[in-house]
Amino acid sequence: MRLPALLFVPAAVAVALLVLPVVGLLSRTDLRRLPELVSSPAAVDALWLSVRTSATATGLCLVVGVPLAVVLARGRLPGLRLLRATVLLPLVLPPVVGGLALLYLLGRNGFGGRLLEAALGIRLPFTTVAVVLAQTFVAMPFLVIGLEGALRTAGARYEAVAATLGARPFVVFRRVTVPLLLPSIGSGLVLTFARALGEFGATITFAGNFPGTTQTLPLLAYQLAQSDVDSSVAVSLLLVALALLVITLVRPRVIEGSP
Amino acid sequence: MRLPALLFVPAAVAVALLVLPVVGLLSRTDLRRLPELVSSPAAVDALWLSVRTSATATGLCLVVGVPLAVVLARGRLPGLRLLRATVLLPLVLPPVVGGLALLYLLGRNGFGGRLLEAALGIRLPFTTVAVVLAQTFVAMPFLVIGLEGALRTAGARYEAVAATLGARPFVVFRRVTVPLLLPSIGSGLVLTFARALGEFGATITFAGNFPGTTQTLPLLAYQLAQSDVDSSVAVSLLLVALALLVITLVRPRVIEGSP
Amino acid sequence: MTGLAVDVVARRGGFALDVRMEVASGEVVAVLGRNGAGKSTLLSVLAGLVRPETGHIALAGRVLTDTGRRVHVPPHRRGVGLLAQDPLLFPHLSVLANVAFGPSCLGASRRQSEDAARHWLSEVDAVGLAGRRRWQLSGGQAQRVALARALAAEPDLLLLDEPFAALDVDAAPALRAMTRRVLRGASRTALLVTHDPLDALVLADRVIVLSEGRLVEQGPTRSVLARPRTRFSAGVAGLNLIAGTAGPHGLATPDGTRLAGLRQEPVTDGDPVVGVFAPSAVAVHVRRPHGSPRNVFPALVAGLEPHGDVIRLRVAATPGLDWVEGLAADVTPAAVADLALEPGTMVWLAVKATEVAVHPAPSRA
Amino acid sequence: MTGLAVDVVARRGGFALDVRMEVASGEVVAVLGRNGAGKSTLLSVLAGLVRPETGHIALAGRVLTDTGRRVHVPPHRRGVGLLAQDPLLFPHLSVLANVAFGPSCLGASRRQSEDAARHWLSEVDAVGLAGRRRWQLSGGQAQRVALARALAAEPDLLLLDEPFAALDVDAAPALRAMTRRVLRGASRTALLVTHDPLDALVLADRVIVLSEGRLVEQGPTRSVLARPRTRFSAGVAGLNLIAGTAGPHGLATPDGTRLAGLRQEPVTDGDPVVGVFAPSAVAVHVRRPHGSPRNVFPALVAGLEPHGDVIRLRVAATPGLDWVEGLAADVTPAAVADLALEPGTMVWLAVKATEVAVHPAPSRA
Amino acid sequence: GSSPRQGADTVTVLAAASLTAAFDDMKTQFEKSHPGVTVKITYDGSAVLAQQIINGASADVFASADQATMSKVVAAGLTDSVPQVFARNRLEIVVWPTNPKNVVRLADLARPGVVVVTCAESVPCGAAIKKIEQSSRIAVHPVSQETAVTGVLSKVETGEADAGVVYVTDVNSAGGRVLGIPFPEADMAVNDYPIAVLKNTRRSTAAAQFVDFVQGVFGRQALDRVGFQTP
Ligand SMILES: Nc1ncnc2c1ncn2[C@@H]1O[C@H](COP(=O)(O)OP(=O)(O)OP(=O)(O)O)[C@@H](O)[C@H]1O
Ligand SMILES: Nc1ncnc2c1ncn2[C@@H]1O[C@H](COP(=O)(O)OP(=O)(O)OP(=O)(O)O)[C@@H](O)[C@H]1O
Ligand SMILES: [Mg+2]
Ligand SMILES: [Mg+2]
Repeated sequence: MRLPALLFVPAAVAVALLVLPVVGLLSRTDLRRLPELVSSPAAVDALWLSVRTSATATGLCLVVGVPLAVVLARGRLPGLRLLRATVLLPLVLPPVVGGLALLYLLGRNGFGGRLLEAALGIRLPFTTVAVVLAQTFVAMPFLVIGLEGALRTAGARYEAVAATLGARPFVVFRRVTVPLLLPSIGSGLVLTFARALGEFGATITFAGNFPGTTQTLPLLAYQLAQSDVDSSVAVSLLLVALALLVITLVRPRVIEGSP
Repeated sequence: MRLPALLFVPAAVAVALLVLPVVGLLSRTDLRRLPELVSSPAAVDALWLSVRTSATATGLCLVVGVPLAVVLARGRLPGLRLLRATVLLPLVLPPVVGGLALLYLLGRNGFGGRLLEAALGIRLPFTTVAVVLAQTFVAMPFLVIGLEGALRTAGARYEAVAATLGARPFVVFRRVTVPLLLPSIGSGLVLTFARALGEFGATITFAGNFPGTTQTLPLLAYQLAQSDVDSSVAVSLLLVALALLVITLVRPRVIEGSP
Repeated sequence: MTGLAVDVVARRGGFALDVRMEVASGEVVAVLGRNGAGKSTLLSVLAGLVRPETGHIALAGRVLTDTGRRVHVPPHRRGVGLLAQDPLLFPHLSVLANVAFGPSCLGASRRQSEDAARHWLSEVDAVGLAGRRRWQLSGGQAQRVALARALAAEPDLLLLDEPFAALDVDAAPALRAMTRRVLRGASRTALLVTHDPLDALVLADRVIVLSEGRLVEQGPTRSVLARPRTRFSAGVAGLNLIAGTAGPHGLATPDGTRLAGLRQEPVTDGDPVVGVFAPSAVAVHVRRPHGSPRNVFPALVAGLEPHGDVIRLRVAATPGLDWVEGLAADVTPAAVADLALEPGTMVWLAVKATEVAVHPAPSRA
Repeated sequence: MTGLAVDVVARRGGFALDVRMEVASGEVVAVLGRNGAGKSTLLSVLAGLVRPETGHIALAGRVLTDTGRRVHVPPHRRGVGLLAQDPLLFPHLSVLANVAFGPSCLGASRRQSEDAARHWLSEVDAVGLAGRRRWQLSGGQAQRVALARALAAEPDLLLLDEPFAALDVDAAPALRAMTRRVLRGASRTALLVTHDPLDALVLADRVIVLSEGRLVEQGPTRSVLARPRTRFSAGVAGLNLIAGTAGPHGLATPDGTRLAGLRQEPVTDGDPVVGVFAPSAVAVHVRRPHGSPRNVFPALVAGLEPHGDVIRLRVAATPGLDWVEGLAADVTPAAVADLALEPGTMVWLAVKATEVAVHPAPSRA
Repeated sequence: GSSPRQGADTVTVLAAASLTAAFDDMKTQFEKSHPGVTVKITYDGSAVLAQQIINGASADVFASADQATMSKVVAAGLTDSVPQVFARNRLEIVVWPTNPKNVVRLADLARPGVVVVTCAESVPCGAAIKKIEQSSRIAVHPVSQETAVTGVLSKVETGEADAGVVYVTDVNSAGGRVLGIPFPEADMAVNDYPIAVLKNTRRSTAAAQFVDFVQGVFGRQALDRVGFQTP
């Protein structure tokens, strides 16, 4: 397919808008100090914590988000339309308020928190689990909305064929719906992981900023910004590098499909 | 299509994860004070500013993002793979650092800023335009990535048919690519608008926080959170209501398509 | 009864399907009808993909659909296999895995299903394609694989929607023979949508004809094709058919023209009847003939097509004689040259009364 | 020359298309070949959708592709229209808008294009569908609309890939006649992929036969079908064909069997030749006959199909006589009953030497 | 679940962000003089930290940047000792190191052409400047009301703003990237930093020891070094 030449102008504007600021950032950063800033124990701890929590949150989103997307796209329940809107809640809630919401639910005085403490003796806020929950909460819509759209566009024709071949609904889901969805799941997971990795507001509110336990890379970057903008930027660049690494490693394999 | 019963369990968990915190939030809010909190002049100003800037940013994303997505999905340029990764930059950059990047580029001492000031006498930081730019920067990937995926899944078969019927590339784009993409554009715009509406870190860093000019609703919510958590939550709920309103108004019409 | 019993009304947009029929166990029924007559819709209803508005479907004693009792057995538990008009091979699976899909859903091991798949692929002469993906197949190759996939699932009731449409002249007879063997061998109940009378003759015990969503004709294949009651089935059989009401000499067309013919079954004057005659029984003249043939009427040549050793001529109506539209006459190539026949030529068609068989018409046509 | 000149090599995965051909302006060429022979690939290359590896395409004096000079005119500026095997109607447009798409791309006003669309829809007898969307159409209805859309774009070169495949018996002759009128009327150059010899006979001046990506036979339609040089075109024509080398009595098959026949053209002994004979010239016996026919060989009955008034019998090879595979013989229904012929029966086929026409074989077959 | 306390000898301290440099210093020294005890400090805005305490963050010591925030924690009944003021902070004008607009007094901030940023009223440094504006009758017109001191600093550092108003300690922690200019009106709004041991702490001894340490000689020195006044 030939692309209209006219398309390249706005596309170039878009690329400029996305890339130039990062160039600006790099131009003002002392790249020689970077390795030193980035290899501090705090940075390494935060990096490792970020990777673990974001990966867990992404996994959690996958496990519960894919079924939710299928239900939203294919289900015939009353109130589905309302449900569809609620998926967007974490998206529009400022992350800090999202964290507050989690705190109100699962905090010491929240009904969920009281229940958990009474039943299992567990307190979630300000733990690593809380970080994962906060990340899951803010990142889930990114997976669900994209998948739901893809499911709608794809239509249910292949699923119908599978059913006429004798496949139970779960077999259809596992052997037809999910494989056909793989490219969308791939790009959805990239968005989800990136969002979880960059998550700040909800985490600091719900999980606090405790080095080693809840201080993820963005929180560290924030804290460093109070005293040392350079190391803050350095840490952020580490985050960017990490995300790009994960994405280029994961993406091509998942997205490869029919031409 | 019948859905496997097993799917409803994780889907329900997902819904709980998304909805319960908001229930928690509502349960702790004094709903009687809500109208009063929400109708303060500051809240109304911030609301109006948020709507204007987010809508503008979304429009900007549409104008430059759709072409970019098409180029990424259909173009055959060298370095396309790298380009595809750069689209993700704003996603992984902590928003505060993204704001810093914009400041380094377009601020008084950035090369872009100096250029603008010398050529047009324009200064961007602390203006409403800066808010729009910050929102566009962080929200664009949400449109581009989803669209690119949709374009890949859809394939180029209809575009080839249009070409054999004599349609120029731009006509193909306007009359085939875009209309077929409408459902994805719809859901992409919803995500983009929501992200722009909730944008905080980049805005405060690049545009500052001045009532009426750059103080959007999330900034107000954050500022209020320092002193008066209740009004902060109230303002956030206003944000949520606004977003849900836009979404339920816009979404069904755009997404309606073939069954 | 142990076969298939159907009595349904289904709606798709403005289109309504209203069919009542029975198929004996092991019987193969050809479904004929114009484009848009509702053939694919009928199959979708039987497969459980479209829910009828009201009605009842039973297969081998099992109720599959009963809108009155709100029964709707889902597609995967119906034992009904469907080969749709569009092959719809799974794009994420190889050809082999596509065909193995059905057997593995029946609980076969991976190895067993792949063996079964290889068997069916060899039946459709496509073993060489086993490792390919959908987009690496030609149209006809995809069609064969889809046929193999439908057969491999071994359903109780097999629904085939134009299974041989995209196949080449070498493959079509072979696959037709294979399908016949499979259907006969397992004495499997099947419905076969087709536009080719050969499919019906070779494969089907019985033929049903749909028109505008209704069943307008049915009967044993040979008798429907030999004594069609609707213009459509006459067309499939390659015969001419004229509808009218019974009169003392034969039949009268709606515009009052009298057509002489021989009654084949007792009918009362005024009953709706059809007159059927072969294209070879029609003589073509460029001037009005005055001879023994009792039925002579004017027409315009619409088209000429080779038909075996003869040329089949199709005519259009002259004003006021609408029922002439679409009649066929077989003439020799020499006659075409002699008479200088070409589209637009005005001709006179003559048919002997003894060649026109008059049958009672079906209630709806 | 002002027509189409093609000399290309194109690759698709492991498949290679290697075709050199010329089509005169206004000529209609039927493209025949087995499933997977490369027919659709050839059309895609001509339409500019697949870039050939090397080669050259010129239409009406314009160079469309020249890999040597890196010329590749994009599809929309080729003036080449393609009706693909899959109708691919735009799902976001109504039927009318689908058909109006081409005219509006040519610069017609909205009103003009819709008028043109309505005209073409009426030509394919689908005006009633104008307001529908793709998913509200039956398979055959979609096929008609796609044909109308392709015709409405009025390309210089029209490529039709099995345009009449899904059509009912009423519609196919009418649309064939309409297509003929359009192609003849505008004297438009066209390539028509088909599996139906009738299409070739009615519409095409010339026939080309592809096999494994190569052009193996070409010539005027009637002579190719009357004197096929490949088994495939013999199959399309409904004739039997046996390949071998020329000998004094006729030809010798690869396994050494001698087959008596009459040379139609001068050939040298040892040259590759083909022997062609009609199924009606084959006599079938259950015991070895001792009579005048010089060519007698054993075979197994593979299938029986009605063919007009006779039954066409297809045979499988007995061990050691591979070339017998797939030969056809026409017998009367009475003979089938008398001889108790059914799949698996061992028979003797007898053909008189005077019935076997020996032609030089094409270089590749 | 895992808790931020990792060993039996960990004291978890929640401290206002402006205390970062001083408390980091103290942590090292305290751990040296109290072998076996680890101090973990989380820095953030006082309001955020108070919010966390009220919602169940398990911590031992809270050091706030203002009295109002501490009183919320007291009101929630979560303190174990009476909060004690251990440091004071005052505002300073902050400018680009070369001071291009030549700002020397508070009144210069009201000059047209000087781009000023301050804190929003809802954060302590903003409340303080508001108080000063009212009593000195000098009206500053900021282009942005930052929600954190860091916002003000980064805008001055990047040259986006000509001047800002922040705490002395913030100027010091920014090192040479900005220049601090003291002004007399700052006396009208001095900020008190209270510290308290929190309730439910299972290590009240170590916590109390840390609070004492902050108020002791070394603590005073450390606070003094970064610009705090000590009572
Ligand atoms: N969703 C729909 N909305 C409205 N009309 C529909 C819809 N789906 C199908 N139809 C109409 O229903 C009729 C029956 O369609 P169906 O596909 O069953 O025809 P068919 O007999 O299979 O024809 P063909 O031989 O062309 O495949 C057609 O006239 C079609 O236009
Ligand atoms: N992407 C691909 N990769 C590998 N092989 C391919 C690919 N596309 C097509 N082929 C093969 O190329 C050959 C030619 O395909 P083509 O579609 O041209 O056949 P065709 O003559 O149109 O057949 P049909 O009559 O079945 O439509 C086929 O054997 C097909 O399997
Ligand atoms: Mg159909
Ligand atoms: Mg093809």
